[in-house]
Amino acid sequence: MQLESMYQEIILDHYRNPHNKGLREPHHGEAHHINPTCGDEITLRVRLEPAGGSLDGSATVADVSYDSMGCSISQASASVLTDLLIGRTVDDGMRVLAEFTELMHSKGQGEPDEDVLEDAVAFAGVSKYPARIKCALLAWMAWKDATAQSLETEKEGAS
Amino acid sequence: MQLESMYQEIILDHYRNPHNKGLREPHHGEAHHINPTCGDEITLRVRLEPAGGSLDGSATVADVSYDSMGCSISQASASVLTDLLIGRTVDDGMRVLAEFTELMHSKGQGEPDEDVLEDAVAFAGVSKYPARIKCALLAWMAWKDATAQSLETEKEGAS
Amino acid sequence: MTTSEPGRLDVEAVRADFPILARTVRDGRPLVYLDSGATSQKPRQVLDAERAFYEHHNAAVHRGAHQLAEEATDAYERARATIAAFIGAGSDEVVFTKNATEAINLVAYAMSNAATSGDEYHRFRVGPGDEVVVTEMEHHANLVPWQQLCQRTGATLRWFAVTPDGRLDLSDIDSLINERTKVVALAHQSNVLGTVNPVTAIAERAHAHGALVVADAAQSVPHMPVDVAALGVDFLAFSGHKMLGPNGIGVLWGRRELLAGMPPFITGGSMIGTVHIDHSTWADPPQRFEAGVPMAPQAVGLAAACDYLSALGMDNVLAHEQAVTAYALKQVGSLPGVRIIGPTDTADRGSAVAFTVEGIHPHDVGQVLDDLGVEVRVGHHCAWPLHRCYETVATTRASFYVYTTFAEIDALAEGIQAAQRFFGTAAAR
Amino acid sequence: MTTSEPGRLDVEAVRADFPILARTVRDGRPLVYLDSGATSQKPRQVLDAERAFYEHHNAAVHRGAHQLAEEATDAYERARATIAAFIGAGSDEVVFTKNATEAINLVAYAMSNAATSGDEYHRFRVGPGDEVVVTEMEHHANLVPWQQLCQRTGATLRWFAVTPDGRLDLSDIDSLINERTKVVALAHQSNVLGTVNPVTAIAERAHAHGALVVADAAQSVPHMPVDVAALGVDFLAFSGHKMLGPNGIGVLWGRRELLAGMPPFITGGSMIGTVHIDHSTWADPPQRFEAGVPMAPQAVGLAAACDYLSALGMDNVLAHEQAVTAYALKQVGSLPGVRIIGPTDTADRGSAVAFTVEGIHPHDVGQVLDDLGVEVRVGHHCAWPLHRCYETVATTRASFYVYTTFAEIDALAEGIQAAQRFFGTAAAR
Ligand SMILES: Cc1ncc(COP(=O)(O)O)c(C=O)c1O
Ligand SMILES: Cc1ncc(COP(=O)(O)O)c(C=O)c1O
Repeated sequence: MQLESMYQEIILDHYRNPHNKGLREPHHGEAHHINPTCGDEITLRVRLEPAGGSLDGSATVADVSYDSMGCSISQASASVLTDLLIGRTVDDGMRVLAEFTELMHSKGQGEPDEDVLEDAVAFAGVSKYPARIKCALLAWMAWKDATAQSLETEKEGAS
Repeated sequence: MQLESMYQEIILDHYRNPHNKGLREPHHGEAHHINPTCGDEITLRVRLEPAGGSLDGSATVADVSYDSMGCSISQASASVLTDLLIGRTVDDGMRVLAEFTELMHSKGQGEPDEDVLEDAVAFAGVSKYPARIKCALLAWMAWKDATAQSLETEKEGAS
Repeated sequence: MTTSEPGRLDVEAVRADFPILARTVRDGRPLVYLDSGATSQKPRQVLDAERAFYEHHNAAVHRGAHQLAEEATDAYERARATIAAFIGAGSDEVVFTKNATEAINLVAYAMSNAATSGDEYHRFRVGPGDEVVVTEMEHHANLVPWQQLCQRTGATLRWFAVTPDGRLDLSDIDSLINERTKVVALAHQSNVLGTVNPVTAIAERAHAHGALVVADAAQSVPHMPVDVAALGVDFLAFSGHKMLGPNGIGVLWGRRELLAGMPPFITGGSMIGTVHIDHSTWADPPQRFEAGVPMAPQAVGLAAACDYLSALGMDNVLAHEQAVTAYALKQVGSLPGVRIIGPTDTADRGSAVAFTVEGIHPHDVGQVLDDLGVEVRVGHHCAWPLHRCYETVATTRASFYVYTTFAEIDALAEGIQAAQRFFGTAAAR
Repeated sequence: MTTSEPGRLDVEAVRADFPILARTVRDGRPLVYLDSGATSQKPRQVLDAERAFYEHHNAAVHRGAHQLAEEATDAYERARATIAAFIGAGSDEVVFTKNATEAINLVAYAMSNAATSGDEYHRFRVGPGDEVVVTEMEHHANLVPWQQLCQRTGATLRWFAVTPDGRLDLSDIDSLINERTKVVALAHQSNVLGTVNPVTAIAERAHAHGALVVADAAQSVPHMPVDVAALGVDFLAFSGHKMLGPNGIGVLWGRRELLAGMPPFITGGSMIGTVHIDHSTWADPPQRFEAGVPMAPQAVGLAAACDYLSALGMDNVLAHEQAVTAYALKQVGSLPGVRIIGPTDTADRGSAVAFTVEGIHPHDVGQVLDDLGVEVRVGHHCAWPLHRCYETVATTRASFYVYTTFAEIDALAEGIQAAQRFFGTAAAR
């Protein structure tokens, strides 16, 4: 059984007891993503807190909340995401996203940086299963969209 | 060389000296047929002479004339057709057509009835070359159409 | 584990013809391929026939006068005759497409093209006020093309609902099929539920109102004897790759007189009558619908697949699948926490068995099965609206064919239990 | 008979890879296959790659989560990457179709579909007052779809004429391509004349007026290095079967941003975003344009063909064909009574050599050649309007590829003389 390499205990824990699940107010951006092959969905909200006067990459991710339906991998990944990103700056968060995306495309060969990815290193085994990569990335793609939206809204508001 | 089995002397003679070529008046029906793979064309006219009061299968094929562009097989076949059909009844002509069509689809295995087909037996070799069957049949299909048209016109005129 | 095989096929002999079935997956586990509903495996005979075409007779079909072109054309047209005979049709009624999807799109596009083609094609015209009827259980391939036809023409889409036990709800057939109905498109056999629909009865109703009937036979022609004359529909679509044949070839069967009166879809070489720089005329069917150099090697492969199935006997194929399905419905359906989506007995039912496992997402069920070498499909199986009817986003689907054994069903049932143990959702039996 | 081969290919080594070239035709004559313009022969490497897919990795691509489906998907997408690299494109810009014909129809139908799709697709809309520009030398596959687009939308078809020496007549380019022009569709290389058109210059003119440019590369990609970035067009279509690949697979390349803004053509499974019973959304390209279970084995075969050609080197392929063509133009063109249709030197000219023989119909020329084992194509080669320009209904066409030898050209020239002797139209030289 290679199952354990994919379904690490950390993943199963997050799956059974997801963190920050349930949509919260207030929020700046919201994104709804669907995995077209299996129909899994997530709605994810982001609230940012400006560092200086305006919302930009230096803003802090003040809150991430979500509602979702899906497999253990997609559910656990959303939960881990909130733990990792809440409290970081947007720029930092984007770096974590890049690192996580790279890990997911590493075909099981990645050497994840535990300092950056923390619990998310548990997903290394998922990268060996191409059909599941989308599951692991679903929440992250939604976070990227919702964050971009938050920054956009601010810009529009400002102009 | 198997060429001689296809290009019988009779065929080459008719090709070089086609009979009844050139469109003639009067005519009852005219059909224009094209071979869509090579672009060869024929325009063929039929004049019938009623046996009794009305034009039907017992009418005589009084004249067949045509104008055409095409390969040796299609040209010779048109020429042979006119020799064979002019002077016969429509019903008789249709029987010759059926016999000739059958010969063309015999894949070189047909035993043509020389009494019925006369010079047209020379086309037996063509039936071994599927891509050329359409060439041999082009004039015959046009004759069938033009004759059907002649009978139709008469019917319409009568009703 | 069951060792006797009550079906009428010598399954071990059949399996020996399929090279891929000898391979292992994951950590050296024997392959248990239960995804034939997505695509079937191919016997050596089919691969050999296709290769022989390439190695001995390859040329562009219907375009040459030389010997190779003659041989290629002859092989292609003989393949058409074999495939036509397989469904009780005439050769000139069989149009080759790349798959069932293209075959259905062909009809849907011909109908919108009729609006801008000559009056001789009026039979196929649809527009505002006209209705197109589908069902909630359609594969996307027999749903989206009709949505798009409606979008192009202004016609209205309507649909049959499905009942909780996986049948078409025919209670409103009288209002659904009416004088405004131009076309009724429905699956002969559902790729998720396994349900075999009462196509003939529905076609009768549709014909009474002058509507055309299109049957999606992608899941029926591979699995049961199908005779187009008896079925009573106007068009029938299926794919080669689901019936032991190669990829890249599908079939649209249509009634002779309808094909003759239908404008073309894809245009280009070999489907023309004459071409002028600013206008063209069309060849007769089936050529009218086969633009471009055709997939002759694949047609030859599909004919070899038909020969293979005919040698087994389609009655025997059906009997074998019925036996396997009955066994699967029993072995899988009786597991605690497992819910079969679709009919639970084999009456009017084919061999797709979709199910949910309480507390475990289908992706996770599929992952555990895959780890054991059991290859099933998870997701909405291109039937998203159907899954909404059952208030689930996804299911796990096992689907069977001539090479499926009872032992493989046992492996499936054991795998589901392994998933339940792994995720801790059920006490081991 | 010439024995030395000045091209840069080891033709005898190449020929050994093609099983069919060892066969004989008619009365045991060696096969002289000079019909590669219609379809090419396939090397063992391509047939092996396709068969290996079936025997080891066959599953429905992009539809499964099990190991076979992973392997099949991986093979399919690696094939896409190989083919993309072969033409200097990105993987996500390569759409698989069944042939070049479907690829061109895809663009033409997307343009009429844009009228009834959302505003985000307005870039592709055409209607009355808009113009579509083609050329008189187009293959029916790049002519009839545009005639039909005009018929569906009310746009006007216009065309470049050809000159007596087989080039595009560009004298009226300023009036032909103007602010009303929405699309210019033209052959990169003519399948009859061999002419290589100045696609880049014409594309610049078209782009200056905001028109889209579609290049029919069915006869260029197989025979010369093609780099889509350098070519400067927006869409490019070609077929696998003409470039050593399997039948049943073709390619539409499109600029990333254009594909992203283009509505779909064939609809069904695997091309969707979400599907509701009455409406759907679309996946991103290239999936948006690949409805249904794709022809993965054929994609793998085509990638093997690209690998084969890349190993030979496309520069060498071109050099070899130029040498063979130059020799053919000399040997055939100098025969009394023979008229070459198309450029008579190899500048901007590929390897199709079409000709007429005075006093002998092409069918009859072809028949004599066939009797000698020389397989050429006769007819209008799906370019009927072009033949009208030269006031002939049909021509005989010899076309060459990597396996063509100088000795085969000699056989062709001798065969033409044999025909002249047989029909008594020329004194033997
Ligand atoms: C120039 C040209 N365009 C398009 C095509 C069409 O290719 P296919 O029939 O493979 O779609 C061909 C070949 O037939 C061709 O030579
Ligand atoms: C019921 C049904 N219809 C249509 C299709 C489409 O077949 P293809 O993808 O081969 O075109 C499928 C399979 O995917 C199917 O199961």
